[in-house]
Amino acid sequence: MLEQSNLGQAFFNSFMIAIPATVLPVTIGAFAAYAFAWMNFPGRNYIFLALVGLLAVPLQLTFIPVLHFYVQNLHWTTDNLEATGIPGLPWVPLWLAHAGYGLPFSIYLLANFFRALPSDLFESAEIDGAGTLTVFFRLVMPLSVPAIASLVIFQFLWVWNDLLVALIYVGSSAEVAPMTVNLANLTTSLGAGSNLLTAAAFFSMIVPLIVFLSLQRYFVRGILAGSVKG
Amino acid sequence: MASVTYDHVVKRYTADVTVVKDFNVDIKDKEFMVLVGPSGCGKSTALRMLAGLEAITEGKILIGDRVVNNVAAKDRDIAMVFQSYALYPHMSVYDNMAFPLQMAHMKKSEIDKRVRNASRILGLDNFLKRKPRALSGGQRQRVALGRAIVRSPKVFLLDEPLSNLDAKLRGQTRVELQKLHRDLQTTFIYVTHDQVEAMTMGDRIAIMNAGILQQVGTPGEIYDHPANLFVAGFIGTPTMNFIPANVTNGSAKASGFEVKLPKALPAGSKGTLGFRPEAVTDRTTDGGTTLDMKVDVVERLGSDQYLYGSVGGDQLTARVDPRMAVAPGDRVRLGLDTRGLHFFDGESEQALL
Amino acid sequence: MASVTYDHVVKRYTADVTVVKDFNVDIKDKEFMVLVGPSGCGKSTALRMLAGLEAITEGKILIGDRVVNNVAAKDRDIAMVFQSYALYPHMSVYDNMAFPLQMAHMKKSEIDKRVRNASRILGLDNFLKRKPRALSGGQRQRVALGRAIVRSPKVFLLDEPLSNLDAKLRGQTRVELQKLHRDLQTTFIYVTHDQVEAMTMGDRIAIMNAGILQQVGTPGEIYDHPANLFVAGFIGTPTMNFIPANVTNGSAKASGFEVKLPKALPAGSKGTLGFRPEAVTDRTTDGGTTLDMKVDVVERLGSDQYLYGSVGGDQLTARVDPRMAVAPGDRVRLGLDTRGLHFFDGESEQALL
Amino acid sequence: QNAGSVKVIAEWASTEQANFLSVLKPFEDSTGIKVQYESTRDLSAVLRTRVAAGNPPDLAAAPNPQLLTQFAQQGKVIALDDKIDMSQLKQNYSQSWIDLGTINGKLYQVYSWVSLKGLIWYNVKAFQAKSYTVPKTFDDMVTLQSQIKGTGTTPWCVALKSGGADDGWPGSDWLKEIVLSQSGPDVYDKWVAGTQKWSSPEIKAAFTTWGKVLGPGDDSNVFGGSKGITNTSFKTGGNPLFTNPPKCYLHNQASFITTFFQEANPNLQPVTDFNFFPLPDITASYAGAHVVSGDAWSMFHDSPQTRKLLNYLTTANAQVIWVKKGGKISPNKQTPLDSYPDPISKESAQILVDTKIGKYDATDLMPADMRSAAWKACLDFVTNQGKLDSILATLDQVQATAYKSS
Amino acid sequence: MDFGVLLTDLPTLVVVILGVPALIGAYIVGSEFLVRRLSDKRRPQVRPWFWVGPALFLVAAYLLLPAIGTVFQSFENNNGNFIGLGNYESQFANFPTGGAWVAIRNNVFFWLIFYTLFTLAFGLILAVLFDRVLYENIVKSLIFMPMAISSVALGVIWNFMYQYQSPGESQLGTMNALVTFVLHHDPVSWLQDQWPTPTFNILNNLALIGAATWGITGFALVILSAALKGIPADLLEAARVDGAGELTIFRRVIFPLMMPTIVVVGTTLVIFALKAFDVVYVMTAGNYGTDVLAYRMYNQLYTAGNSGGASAVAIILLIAVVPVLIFNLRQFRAVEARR
Ligand SMILES: Nc1ncnc2c1ncn2[C@@H]1O[C@H](COP(=O)(O)OP(=O)(O)OP(=O)(O)O)[C@@H](O)[C@H]1O
Ligand SMILES: Nc1ncnc2c1ncn2[C@@H]1O[C@H](COP(=O)(O)OP(=O)(O)OP(=O)(O)O)[C@@H](O)[C@H]1O
Ligand SMILES: [Mg+2]
Ligand SMILES: [Mg+2]
Repeated sequence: MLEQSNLGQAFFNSFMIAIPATVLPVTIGAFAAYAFAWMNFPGRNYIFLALVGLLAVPLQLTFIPVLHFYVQNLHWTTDNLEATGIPGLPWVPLWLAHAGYGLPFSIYLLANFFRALPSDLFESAEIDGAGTLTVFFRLVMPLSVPAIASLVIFQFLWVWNDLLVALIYVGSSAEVAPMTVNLANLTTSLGAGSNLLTAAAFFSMIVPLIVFLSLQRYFVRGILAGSVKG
Repeated sequence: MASVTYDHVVKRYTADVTVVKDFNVDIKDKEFMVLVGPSGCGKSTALRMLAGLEAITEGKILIGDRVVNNVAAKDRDIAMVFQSYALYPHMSVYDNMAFPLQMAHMKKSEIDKRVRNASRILGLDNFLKRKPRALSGGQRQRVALGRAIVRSPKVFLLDEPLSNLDAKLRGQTRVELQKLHRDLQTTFIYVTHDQVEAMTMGDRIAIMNAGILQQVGTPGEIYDHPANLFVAGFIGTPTMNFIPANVTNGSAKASGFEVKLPKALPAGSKGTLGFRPEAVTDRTTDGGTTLDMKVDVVERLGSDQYLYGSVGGDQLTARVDPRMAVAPGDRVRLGLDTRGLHFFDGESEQALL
Repeated sequence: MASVTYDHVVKRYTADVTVVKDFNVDIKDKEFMVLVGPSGCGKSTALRMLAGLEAITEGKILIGDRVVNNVAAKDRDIAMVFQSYALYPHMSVYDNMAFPLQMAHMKKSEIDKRVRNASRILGLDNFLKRKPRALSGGQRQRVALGRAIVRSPKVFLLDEPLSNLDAKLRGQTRVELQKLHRDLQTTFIYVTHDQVEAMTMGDRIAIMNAGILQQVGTPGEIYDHPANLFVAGFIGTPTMNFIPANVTNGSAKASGFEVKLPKALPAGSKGTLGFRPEAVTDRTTDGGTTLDMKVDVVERLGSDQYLYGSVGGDQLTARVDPRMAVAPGDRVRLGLDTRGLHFFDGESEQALL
Repeated sequence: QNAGSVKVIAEWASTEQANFLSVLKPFEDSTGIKVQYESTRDLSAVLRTRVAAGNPPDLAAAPNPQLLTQFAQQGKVIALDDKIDMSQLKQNYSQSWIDLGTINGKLYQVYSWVSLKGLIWYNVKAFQAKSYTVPKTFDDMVTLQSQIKGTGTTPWCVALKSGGADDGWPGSDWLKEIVLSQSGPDVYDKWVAGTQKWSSPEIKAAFTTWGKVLGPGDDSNVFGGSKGITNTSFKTGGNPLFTNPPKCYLHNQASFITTFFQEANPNLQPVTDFNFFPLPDITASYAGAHVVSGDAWSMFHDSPQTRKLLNYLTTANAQVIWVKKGGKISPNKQTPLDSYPDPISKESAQILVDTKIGKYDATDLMPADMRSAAWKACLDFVTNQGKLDSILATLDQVQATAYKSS
Repeated sequence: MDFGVLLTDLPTLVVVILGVPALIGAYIVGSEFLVRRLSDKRRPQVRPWFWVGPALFLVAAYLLLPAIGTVFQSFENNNGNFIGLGNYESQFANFPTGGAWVAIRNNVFFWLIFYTLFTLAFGLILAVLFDRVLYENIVKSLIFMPMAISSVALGVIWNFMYQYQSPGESQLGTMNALVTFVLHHDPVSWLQDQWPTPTFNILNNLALIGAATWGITGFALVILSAALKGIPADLLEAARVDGAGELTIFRRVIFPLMMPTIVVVGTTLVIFALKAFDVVYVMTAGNYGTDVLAYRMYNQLYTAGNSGGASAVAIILLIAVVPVLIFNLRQFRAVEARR
């Protein structure tokens, strides 16, 4: 029963899906959020608002056009990607999809925090000769650690718990399907062993909790204290 | 060449808030220029425009021969001490000071040398590993200063860098800054509220009021020949005595005394007679002008004694020997040294004398 | 009754960082106490403990007769000007100042009266609707001060409230604060780095160094009778001249001169002779002590002229008439006024004279 | 081994998945064709998306043929007439099963496993203790009801909850049985096709007949009343049969329910502890009418391997493998009755074979909108039978639009 | 259990964990390198587009284009023929119980108001309270826990909470145990009872919202508490010295300073409320007057295969978001003016 449930494979698949699908929207979102918060470009506010608005698009509506494009134009089916033999490749469509779906919130949240950093710091860094990259990596990122930590937690959790998106973009075959798909299958069947279900549910819950607990220490107080007077 | 030129510079925040008005100064290469003026007059704004942190509404600013209006701050090669410090809160004191040097891709050993040198000068050796939040106000200010002085930029901008330091440390640091200026041969622009700093540190002093430049000159010129009533009143503590007076054949007549003017002024001029407290002393000379003062307040300062009182209908301040015995209510006879006499036009407030 | 008592107060941040050590002061009701000391010596920490913002590691603090160690900050009825201003960024200047009054449930009309009065005194009338972000450094500091002076608390704590103001405004504000003290009859504790403020404003001055109280006394006592070498060196600008000397039958012998001591000291004592720059002048008196100085640096301050140079092997500073003509390299003969002579023990650094 | 592969999607997971895989095993072994089986709970979402994107599986089995019928109408699935062995099919299946899969004269769906609806379960020992007898006619059953009620217990257990999207379907089972048995196959077919109005006397009569079972005052014949009905999961709905004393004596549910009986009370034995009788005939002329349901197969992608597999799945050899594991009935005439593992499944298979009027589950054939509205109507009816007319009016409205949009 | 794969495939995982960030890093470093070759004036004009580029591309591909497609589809029937407002007409048919009306009512009144307010209020209160407790991390983890549970499991748990047994039976559901034991009231059929009236059934909707709130409070808590910790301590100190009590400090200092973040969380919650799906899907399937837009859309799309109707519902949902966006724009300008 356990053998056939492929729990170990699914567990691994979940990581293969969740980690890049968290890293992508958080980093790409951070870049964009920084630009929205601290750079000037035409239409900035309206583009930003459009992003927030897109947060409301029901994902189900996007599946068909996106999958259609994957299959018809890119020939990105799980089969084709697996056939290349490159490990990890079958998940690329899913990573990108999760990135696309996660970005609006990612940008919205981070831009809000980035905007709250005192402008004096940016000025002083500029005077010190820091370029955009340095300011981003050495000031913005470390000073926004609480926001980034919370975003990582949420994005990871959403991806980790996601069933539908994974089902659509990679399907439910054991080689690629994550825990959730596995779990959902366990629950449908009439009279599945409920202890197996409990064990699997525990597994799927414990990982986000570990992520949460281990990132908690980044929720530091007064990260900006002592920086500016007035 | 790192001269700095403000050419008809204007800064407006909103249509009706103009904080710098038609500002023109030439600061020479290697000059130590002190910028003073009342709180809110636009000093910081002037520096920030030069640093590239604030858009210039009108006019242009040149560093050397180059118009920098559109040059990014980081490309202007300027070091600045922010009035608000703006320390990097997540970096240690050491890293705060090392940061600009790392930006310049300096060698690690050189960075270390410079940071340690600066922290020694500023008395921060024991705090190098601390984060800014665990420092006292004065220590933070020193870090902000340290972050600038480790560098060797084209221009140094210092916005009240010593305001939160005690007198002794301030004295030492002042000397160190002068030494730095001598060693680096860089242009310094230095904002301060401290009269002693202004008088002792600057090659020249620029005085602003309400966004308008009032006078630029050497400390001596400014002190001895203030261009107008504002400058005269702003420089010097206690402030200069101002007495309304009329000019009648070669002398000025105030309500309580009359004094011969060293230079002829058109008779009938109305205006303000000005002389500094140290021109009124307990040393009377024969034939000199004497004043009979009714003393209201006596202020003993240790090294000096100031008497505040009235002569005729006018209030004035005198500086006398600290050991002279006076009490409020006394009448004393004081001598006025006419070498330090000023006269300001009643209308334009410009100095006539 | 709002006396303030520090009773063996200790503040430790971590086991090895003790920033206030066994601090004992009695501040009387209605007293104006000035607290001075070098940057980082623990002044702000002492105030913050009194305000209830920092836990007291050991000892106790009393306001009146009440131990306040465990009283919440808001119940201590204290007004405080923070060194870092701590303005509410989302409130206008007006609201910043009105806030503490609203907390006291004061009537709207009374709040308005007080805020307008304070803003008039501080020259903030034109900025009442602005947010702190759009103010200059000095203006922000004035808002911070205004937020305290609108109130009538038991105790005022002011942590360098005037450091970012120009001399003139500082002078005016000083006077206003003194008036406030007279009118409200409240206890004031005032931290400053400005010697003039320290000397003129306080009923008494407390001097701290490295977390330890050095001396408490009236300005006159402190200036004329410093308890130890640190106090002597800390108070007064330029700083007191310190010359290593040995005592031999009634006089002290330095490398370049000998001076008769006004009081007998045990012969053979080794220590430091101290006298202030203003005790060394260009006025020599017959029979008085004269010094032959080789001038290194001449500092003209407008009202004064300081000469830095050497007598024998020792460096010292003299204050002479600003119109005396001297140039670096000159040798001048100066008189030493022995009335202001100090002698400090070589070991304990305590004043013997 | 390069015999190719077939991609199959269905809803079976876990135990059912294992059973299905064991059906495939001999096929894979003998042909060398690899079957890639994907199982998913959200079958309609996955299938619709994949089909729309042009990436469908080769074969899919769906529990509601209506989804597949839509695909057929849109030309997304392949007609099977020239793809599979029709003679074998006709030999194995009665014409009614073949007709079920025929749309516009072409065969699009075939069935491999089915189940029989409308079985009334009872506690054998409790029945004996009270000396109740199995009713032969509907009127007998109504008599039995009042007899049980007379002893102060409720005769029925009814449970309509299904954990989300499908709440209410067990109620529709009642309706379908009653409509078929009361008004006959023609009305039933028109009803499925959307040409029989819900407010017509026949359908309304079915509701009122069901209402007689539920009892006056909406629900007095049922344990827990209407709140109990809507709050109890169909999975546990029969359990009060086996309490001591029993809280109810009768429970209507399809053949799979035995699994849940035994899960809750592992000691229960079929026949000795529990047994069933088919819902008694209502109108004599329609005696022997039964509602069936099952998983229909459709082909999305034609290949020799796919054809082979589909052929295999329609054989008794294939179907008997799962039948032996229990819980499924084979529609195949060739499947020997003694392959059924227990007397109860054997009996239900026997009934299926004997069925004179066999009709496929009506709501599963209706458009999805209609189906959900019907399920919902069952819930509403149970909650307040007095509102029957307005419930039927709403259903008529849905009927008017639902058939158009699909 | 085949946890062996964890070991054999681990190198792939490592490569991915390192490779993906490296790739993204290379992009931004590379683009900055390119930007630096531009003239002083062009640089600030071009640079932002490099920074927002990848994000805009992905969002356009995965959300914007499909959304635009949805707009078109909402005017078409299933065969792709233009039918004007037909789909909207059927969604808006038969007020107040037909079409999408029940879903609209539930989303716009019940969900939007109660879900958003409850979650914000709990999140804010808990963030402020927990900020002062000793074992902050532990209590926060407890509140966070429900977030880690999948929606299916959440449904199972709350179905159990709301379980109903007939009056007189022992109540297995927590809520009904409370109701009968503490309040001596008959058990309530939480999810089915259309109380007070079937046209204004607030009770079962609130029961669903309660479950959803339980599941999402951790979200608000985490973000709000991150913002709370960013408030400069000296402002709170100043307020204390000014004589403000903790409540006043919260109202006058903490709350306004957190406002931008509250708006972010609030906006997100409003959007979540409009998109509410999981709980309804798992617990009532929109029965008993608990339908919501997203569930209706799902049904139309997958169960009924009516993509035009589904698109129309989605567009209704998107339009409902517009007022929130306008509010954001205002807030945005206010913050901009402040810094
Ligand atoms: N959180 C902390 N941890 C460790 N040391 C601290 C911390 N905060 C302050 N200190 C140290 O305590 C000492 C006293 O600080 P305090 O702010 O009281 O100085 P101060 O006398 O007010 O100085 P200044 O005049 O510069 O404001 C300083 O040396 C400072 O570095
Ligand atoms: N964002 C702004 N909007 C409007 N007015 C502003 C803004 N920022 C500053 N000001 C005003 O500009 C004037 C000049 O400010 P600036 O900071 O240059 O003064 P300053 O000379 O440095 O004063 P201080 O000595 O007090 O630091 C002040 O009156 C200030 O109120
Ligand atoms: Mg300034
Ligand atoms: Mg301090």
